Amino acid sequence: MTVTPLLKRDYLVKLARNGRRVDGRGFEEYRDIKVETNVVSKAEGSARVRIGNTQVLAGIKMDIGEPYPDSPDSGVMSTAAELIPLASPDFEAGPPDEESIELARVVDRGIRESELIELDKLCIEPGEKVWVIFIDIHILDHDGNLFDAASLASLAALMTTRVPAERFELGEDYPLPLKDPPISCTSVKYDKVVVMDPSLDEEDIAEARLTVATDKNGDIRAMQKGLNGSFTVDEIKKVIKASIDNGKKIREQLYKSVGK
Amino acid sequence: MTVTPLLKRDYLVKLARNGRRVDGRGFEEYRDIKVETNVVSKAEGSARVRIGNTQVLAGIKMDIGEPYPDSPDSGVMSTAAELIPLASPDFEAGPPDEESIELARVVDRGIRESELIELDKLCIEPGEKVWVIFIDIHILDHDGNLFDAASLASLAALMTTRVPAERFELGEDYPLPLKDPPISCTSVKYDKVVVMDPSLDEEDIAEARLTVATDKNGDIRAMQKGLNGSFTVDEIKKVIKASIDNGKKIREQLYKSVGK
Amino acid sequence: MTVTPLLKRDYLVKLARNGRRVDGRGFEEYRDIKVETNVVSKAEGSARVRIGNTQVLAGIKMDIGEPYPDSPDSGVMSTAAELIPLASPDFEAGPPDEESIELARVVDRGIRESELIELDKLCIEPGEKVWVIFIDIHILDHDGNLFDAASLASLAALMTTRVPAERFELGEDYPLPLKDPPISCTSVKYDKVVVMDPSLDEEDIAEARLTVATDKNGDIRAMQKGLNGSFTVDEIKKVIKASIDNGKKIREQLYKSVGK
Amino acid sequence: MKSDVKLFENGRRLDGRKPDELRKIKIEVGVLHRAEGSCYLEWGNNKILAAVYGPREAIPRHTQNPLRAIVNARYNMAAFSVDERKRPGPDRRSREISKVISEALENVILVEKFPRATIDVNIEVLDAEAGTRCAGLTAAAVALVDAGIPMRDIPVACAAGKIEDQVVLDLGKEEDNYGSADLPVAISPRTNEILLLQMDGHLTVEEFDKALDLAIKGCHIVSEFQKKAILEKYRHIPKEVG
Amino acid sequence: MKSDVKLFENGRRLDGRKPDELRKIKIEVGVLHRAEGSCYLEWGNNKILAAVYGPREAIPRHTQNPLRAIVNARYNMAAFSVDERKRPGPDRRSREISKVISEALENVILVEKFPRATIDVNIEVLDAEAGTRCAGLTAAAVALVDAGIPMRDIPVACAAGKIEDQVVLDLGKEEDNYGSADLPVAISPRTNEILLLQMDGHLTVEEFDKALDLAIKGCHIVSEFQKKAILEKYRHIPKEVG
Amino acid sequence: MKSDVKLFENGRRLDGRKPDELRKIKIEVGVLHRAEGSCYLEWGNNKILAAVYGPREAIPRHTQNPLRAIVNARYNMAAFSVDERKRPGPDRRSREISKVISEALENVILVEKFPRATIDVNIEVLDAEAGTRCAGLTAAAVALVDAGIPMRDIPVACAAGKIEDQVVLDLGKEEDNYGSADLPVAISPRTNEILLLQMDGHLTVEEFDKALDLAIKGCHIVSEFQKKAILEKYRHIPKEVG
Repeated sequence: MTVTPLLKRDYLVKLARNGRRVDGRGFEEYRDIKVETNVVSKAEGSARVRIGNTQVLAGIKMDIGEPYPDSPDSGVMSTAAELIPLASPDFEAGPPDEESIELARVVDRGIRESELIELDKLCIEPGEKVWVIFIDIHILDHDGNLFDAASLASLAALMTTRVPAERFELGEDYPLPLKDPPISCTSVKYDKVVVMDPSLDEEDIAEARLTVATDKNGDIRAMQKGLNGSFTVDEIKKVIKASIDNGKKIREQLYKSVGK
Repeated sequence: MTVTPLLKRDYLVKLARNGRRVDGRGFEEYRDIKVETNVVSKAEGSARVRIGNTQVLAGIKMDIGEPYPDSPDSGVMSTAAELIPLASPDFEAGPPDEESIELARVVDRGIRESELIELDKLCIEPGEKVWVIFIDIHILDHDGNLFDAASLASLAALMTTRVPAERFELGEDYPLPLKDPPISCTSVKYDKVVVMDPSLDEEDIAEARLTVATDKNGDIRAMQKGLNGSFTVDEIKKVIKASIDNGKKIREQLYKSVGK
Repeated sequence: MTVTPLLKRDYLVKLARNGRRVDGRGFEEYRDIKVETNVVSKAEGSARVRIGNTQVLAGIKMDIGEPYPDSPDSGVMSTAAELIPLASPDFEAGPPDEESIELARVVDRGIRESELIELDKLCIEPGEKVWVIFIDIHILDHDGNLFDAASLASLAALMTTRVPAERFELGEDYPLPLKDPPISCTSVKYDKVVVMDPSLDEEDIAEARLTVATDKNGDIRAMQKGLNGSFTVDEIKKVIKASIDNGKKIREQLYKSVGK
Repeated sequence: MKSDVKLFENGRRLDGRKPDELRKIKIEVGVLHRAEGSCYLEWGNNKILAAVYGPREAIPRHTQNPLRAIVNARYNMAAFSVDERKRPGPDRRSREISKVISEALENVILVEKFPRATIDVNIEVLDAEAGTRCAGLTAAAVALVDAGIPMRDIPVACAAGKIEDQVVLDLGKEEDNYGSADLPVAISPRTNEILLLQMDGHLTVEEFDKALDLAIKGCHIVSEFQKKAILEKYRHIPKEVG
Repeated sequence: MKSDVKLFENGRRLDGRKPDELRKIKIEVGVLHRAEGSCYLEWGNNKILAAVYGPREAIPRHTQNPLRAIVNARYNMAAFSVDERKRPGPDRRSREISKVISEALENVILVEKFPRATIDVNIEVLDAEAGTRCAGLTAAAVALVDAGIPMRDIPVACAAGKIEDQVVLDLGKEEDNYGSADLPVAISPRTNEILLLQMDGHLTVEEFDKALDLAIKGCHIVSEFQKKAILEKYRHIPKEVG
Repeated sequence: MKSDVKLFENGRRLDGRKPDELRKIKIEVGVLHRAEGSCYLEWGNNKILAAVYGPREAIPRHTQNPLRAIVNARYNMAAFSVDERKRPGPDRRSREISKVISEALENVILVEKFPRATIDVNIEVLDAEAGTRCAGLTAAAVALVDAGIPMRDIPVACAAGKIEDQVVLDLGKEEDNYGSADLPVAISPRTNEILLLQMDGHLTVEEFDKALDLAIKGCHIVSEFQKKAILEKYRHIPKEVG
């Protein structure tokens, strides 16, 4: 770590001890969120999400393929994230690194484990042909909190996806069958303070990270702790509560954006 | 750039201003071209081409495979070029780099876009089985102008290729169905002079490169400009004219070499 | 080479000139060998072999797949070895390097060329379905002579493998059909001395290596010379003789370990 | 390259354009927060985002040129930008396009001002529909201006082509699939020097001359869009600053 | 995540365990000759081998941190450790697990003592049956002690989960496949600080609280196995030495 | 390794050769312009091109040996050199062959004269038909002489094998496919020291002794071809120079 991050750290910590964040937000307050859908004509569904200056584009493509042997009646989903060098001076071209793998897997599990997509309705011929859903996450501008932006963009893209049945001569296109979406909220901890929706400056000095995905009932559907710092049990419980609260607001905005 | 190339550049530029090239050729004059065919027994067709000291070997292998979904009645072709370390102290082992990819793609487009191979005659069972043609280009000795040598070797190899029908129990072997071949001619520009068939010394100081493939009617079938220099419109027109002229001579020699 | 290996070399050479090895063994004497079988529950067969401090684990997995086109009635086998960083401070994670490729190929040939596995009995539907055998060699602790340890672990694992017919609804499980196993013995040469079963210290200074696989009749089934030193014809003949002698003892121990 | 599709009728093309008419173009400058320069461009249904980082030290060191900066353009198609999903990562086509765009940009950038440096130009194709290499280079040039990279000129690209024996400007999707030639061209608009030129298909020499002329005219039209977008951005700045 | 399998009956689980009962655990220390520290661990049917090398100079140099050591855990599954053969080499799952284990271990190792160094922790899963990441981290911690790496505490991991509305400790194979939530947790047992936490499935907040509490209790039980195994090894040393 | 093919009849092999007879060999020296040394070799239907570059500085630096040169032989098969097209690039077989050839050549090259250097030996198999590793090593040795690399001796390779209980020299294609043992050997012809030796198949100790003896005899015959080709080249030089 060079001198600049250390100075940045001192400054942010000093602010935090006075109960403040560098951009004036409360500890549990999100930056402005914008969700635009149907932004890519070639995709079956797409959405661009902005959280503050962070921008993520998710696109959904569908194809017909074989089911997995252990679930012959279910559609297949696959999630990929690219930390393309467009989005940050620190991202390099090349195969996915640990960071983008963790990002894709956390988004993937958030969708998969919550059974958001009704994969059992995406079977065409049992054991032979099922719908395959590709979720591709393109980071456009990285100013912190990629987990939530990527997750939200994926949800909005899925919620506006139409199954391209016509292209494959399988009748009319129809909306992708979905259940209720789990909303991911991410917090980071530095110097004993826990803040939600970290900006890049805050991520740079973060010691520990916690992402909590909750559903409309306030139940927990996925969690992921990251970084080499630790959380106390109380901190985790507090983060869960704040994630449920923010999750509700974000869910409302998401529904509005996709016209539901 | 070290000193030697700068000295070389000064020398070649001085010659050029006096209307001369280092090996005494005229600006639009090719080095000696030699074409040998059937040089590899295991290949369905093969040719070794020498342009001056440059040597390229192209070999054709054929197999049976599936057609592309969007052209179920057509055979498939694929072109690969390897800048193997045998041919130059500057080539390294490893996956294809930008240079060999551009080389393979320019040769491939010259063949594909001119519709040289009558791919529609290479269908065995529509949508199921078609002939697959692999063009593999092996650079053996690199003394400049790989584009033309690789293209010419590929043409000569294709023109002597016999479809191995017997091996697949599909009747007797027969010549690959071909139309008229387009001939590639490459020029480079340095210090306002444009020369054809650049030697390696000339390529080392070249600012811009232009490859033009023309057919027997003198029509243009493919072009590729390379390097970070520029051409004027007039220079391009002049290069096209010279490419048509040289293309005619090379075409005659090619026909003779393959016994037509 | 740094100073330490040179000192080590001097010391080992001095010992050798007095007819001795650093651990007190005779030139043709093996370290203690231990063979444990059925050490992994998920594998169809498995064995852990120790030669002195060297430890290798081999596991066998079986699946159903397609035969090779040129042997439609035969099962398929495939051998892979990983020099995982667990086993030595000098092994690095990553794709197999030259050393692990040579190791896997020598073990593979020892099994394949001796026709140990009766592949013709592993056909399910000619040209369509055959048993596929994966031999995976995991080096756990590297203290020299990986070739013999890997080969012996693979043999013991194969000899305790049961074909998982039940899992594929093809009747009851049964032992893998095998012929007599060839035993690999490895020698190295340094300073005109040839020693068998080299320890890591001896390998570090070895000039040449010779592996000889022999069968129960004392016939030779595979050989591999390695490293940049040379052998005389007489040395090779002597190594073969010693390999046959040691091979007999190791074969007996192997049979006992697998309960035959 | 052939079909029964009627690409040209009564002097109009499938989408109603005249032979020398461009598709609709929209350019926005400075659309990204992190990048030092950026541009969002829509050209017909193409949607392109370009971002510039640098000049900064080239790493690893052995890639440095002690006399000048390297221009490292990276053309990349999003997996969802095409009809059939594209596998992420560079393929042979995108690597070739990256190469010819890098070479064209290097021509106008004052690379000798930044020895040992790299100037990274990222071109992301978000939605693709014929002509992405021209659109990508055009967007990249604007992003370079936005990043303050010194250039001799603002390069610009446009294609001409041939459909049913008619030389036309700026091929659309169907025209690209069923037309008989495509000629993407990039120029330095001040001098009309050719920086990028590729041709696939079949053109007589006369047709080529006509197509090249048309492509250059198209470049000049696109160049005006570039300049307007750049001015637009900097017109607003005084308001904000002062 | 659903099936007709009856996972819980009469207060007992499929394998006869009570809700808060661990599978059988066996730990051996110092089982490898070359490694600087090593551990062999059986946990149910899981068989794990962990080996530590370092601290040693990180190579290549640009990976070095001038202020502290890097902890480089590598979780790897043997090809034969699972029902269907796994292709050798890291996949996305194993790379994610390697990352979260590295981060958890970094928390307790006194990394600031070894600037520019790397501490390599190799975790080989030889036989896999639910809970390998917890078993791997637990074995790695013991191998670190055996290698003499200075640590603030000996970290330890254990999972809780939910089967048929019942929160239970340490999911077995069937429970992992057909249960409704899995919560692997690693802690620093002296302080109960959470070093690793992941959750898949569906838990109410109350269930989560109960599961987290149970997992931490499990960690403390496993921690005792770790300490006993370490003491066992060093108890024998005096005999041998003196 | 077994079939109904009759490989040996009336003292003659399928292609009419006697048991101790080599296939036809043709060697040309200095056939490439760029390479520092080169050799074209035909051996039966095998066609091999070998080229040598170096000694030159080994890059990257960490591959350098401060005490001697590295010999880096690269055996490569052209995609079209075999019946079924081979995918370009090294496979496991070619990497193993590259290794054993590198080791054999390193034995005779005076590597200690060129610390920190690499000597690159490229072996391209253009047409393959049994025995390419022996042919490749033999061609590489001639290319090394042509490049002026100082060597203790000119190494040479030849195989013996067994077909239908008969030990024979230099297996041809059918013999390689259906014979029962193959024994490629490389020697230093001055001393008969064995530099490369591999064996696949089934030989009694007596058969092995006979086969090794035969292979060494074959090596000496091939060695004469090498020397003649080298002399041939240098015989012409005085004419050209003076």
